[in-house]
Amino acid sequence: MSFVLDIVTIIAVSAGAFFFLAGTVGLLRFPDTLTRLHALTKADNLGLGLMVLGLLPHAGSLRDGIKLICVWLIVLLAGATVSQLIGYVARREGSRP
Amino acid sequence: MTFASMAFGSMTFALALEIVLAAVVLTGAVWAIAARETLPAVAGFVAYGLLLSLVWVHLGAPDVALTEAAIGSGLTGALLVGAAARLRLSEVPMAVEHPGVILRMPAAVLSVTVAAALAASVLLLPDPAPTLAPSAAENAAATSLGNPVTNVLMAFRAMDTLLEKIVLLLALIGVWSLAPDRFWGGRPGPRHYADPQGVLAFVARVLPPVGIIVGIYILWTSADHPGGAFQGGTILAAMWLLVMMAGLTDAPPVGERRLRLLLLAGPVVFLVIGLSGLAFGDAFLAYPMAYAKPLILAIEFAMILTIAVTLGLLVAGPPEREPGS
Amino acid sequence: MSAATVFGLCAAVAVGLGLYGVITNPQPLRKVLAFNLIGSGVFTFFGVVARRGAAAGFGGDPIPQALVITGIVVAFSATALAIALLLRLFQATGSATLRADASTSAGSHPSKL
Amino acid sequence: MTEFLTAALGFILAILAVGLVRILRGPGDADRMMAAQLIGTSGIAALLLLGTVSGVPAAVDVALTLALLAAFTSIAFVKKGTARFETDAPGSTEAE
Repeated sequence: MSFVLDIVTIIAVSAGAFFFLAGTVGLLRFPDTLTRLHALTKADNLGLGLMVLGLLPHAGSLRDGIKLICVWLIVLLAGATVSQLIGYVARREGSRP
Repeated sequence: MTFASMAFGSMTFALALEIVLAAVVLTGAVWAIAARETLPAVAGFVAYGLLLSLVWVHLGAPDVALTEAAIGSGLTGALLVGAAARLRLSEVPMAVEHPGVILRMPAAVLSVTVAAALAASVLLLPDPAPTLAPSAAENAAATSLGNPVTNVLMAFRAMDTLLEKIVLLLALIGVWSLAPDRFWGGRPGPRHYADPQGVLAFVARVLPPVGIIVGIYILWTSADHPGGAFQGGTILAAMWLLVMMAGLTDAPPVGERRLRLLLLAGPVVFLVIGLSGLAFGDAFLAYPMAYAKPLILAIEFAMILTIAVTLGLLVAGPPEREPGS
Repeated sequence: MSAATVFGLCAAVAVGLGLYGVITNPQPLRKVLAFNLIGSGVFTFFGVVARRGAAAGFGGDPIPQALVITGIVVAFSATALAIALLLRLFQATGSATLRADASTSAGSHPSKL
Repeated sequence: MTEFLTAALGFILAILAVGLVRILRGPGDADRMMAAQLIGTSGIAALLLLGTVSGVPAAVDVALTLALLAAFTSIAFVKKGTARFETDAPGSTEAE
């Protein structure tokens, strides 16, 4: 059982790390602000979500597991809000390359 | 040491990680100093604080990590951002004032010397290290609290914590006293406006309930696990400021009686319990053994409200609008 | 070299950087920021001392840890006061410089500070 | 398993460093804010990994605090950093 859980952890954390990488590469390489914003949200939502999923088997108790999920939900909510506000800023700045 | 049980190979692995972490922390620090504009510098400082709380976790001090994450990075960051935004106008002529090599060279030499002296003292720290941990553990039974740091803050060194509370109040009085006479008693800061149907108003309605639960949880858990009134109070303050930023509520007039009472609640409860220690126990701030835990929790619950209000008002700044406007 | 040593050296560098920033940066707000950097370096130094004093089943000596928590809060109140002073200076003189000769440049009313 | 998580942690820290560089270079405010957002999220991920690696369960509590405060600070950044577009901050009405 612990072997299966370890596999889950490795796959999920690796996938999460991949999305973080993808988000960062997008942030550095994508041509304009709004597409960069699109790349960023992938790191935020999926990257952290997969990390949390991968760490769940290592949570010491049910309470710790619930807290882990709460962390993700808070980041999700904040990320969605801040992305919208950034989009507004980007529109005001004009889409600089 | 967490990694002591591992093989030598993993030991160097862990060391490599520590060096990477230290390097990233210092990147944030360099950039907080070197950035040309103030806002990016503040962003660097916030990132530095965030990374520093990782360092604190790694140093086995999650209580401090919580404080650094909440106050050192988050609230200080918000304070600096607000100030930077207001001072943006004055930034342009400032660039001219940049000091020349004549000032910079000695400053660099001095800084390097101080840093080298500190580094040397790190390397020369006595071995075995002096520690008060055993005596903190021996006396833990006196309060029946499981968290040694809460024990130190609320029982062994309670006087420090009481005085620190008073320092916070004095700082707030200092900030308020900077208001021009005609604004005295008025509301701090400008009134914020935002689209009531907008995304900011939405998040300011959804996030604070979660934050209030987390803040109280951080206080509640501090009896036996890392946490405390400061950390919890900071979260509450941040949520209050968020609601203000979204324009859903306004900062209270500083002359309001209810507000004054809230500001005094924590220190007064602390003082009353401390003085009753003088009457019923052995000394000022001595808790009777049987009631130590409930008394400490009572102080902490009174304190969390006071701390939240004080920190929020410190960020909001001095009154800037005439009373009744 | 242990974790404590690595972060101790890191703390020393942070203090040096902060000191350099306090001296060389002309903007008062940046000086406040740099001063906070010095403070956090000193706190980290305390954390290293606490870590080395790990005993009795604790991850570190709780006394320096508690001192640092108090320190962080006091540093915050000092920062808040400094920034309020700075903003008042800006309001009163129209500029936020510490140079003596510049204080009357764009003054609206040299207020009683 | 610890080695794997430590490696993942090192990787996330590297990403965070890249985000730092991005804020420094800009070019626009929006890019800086995005990088700050990325730093916040990857910092939280690093913290969760670190808590598991060094066996500090309270790291989750720190992550909760950080998530709330990061949300608050980013919103303050976006709102105050762009105060020149707004009308509610006296002293910040500079032209675009």
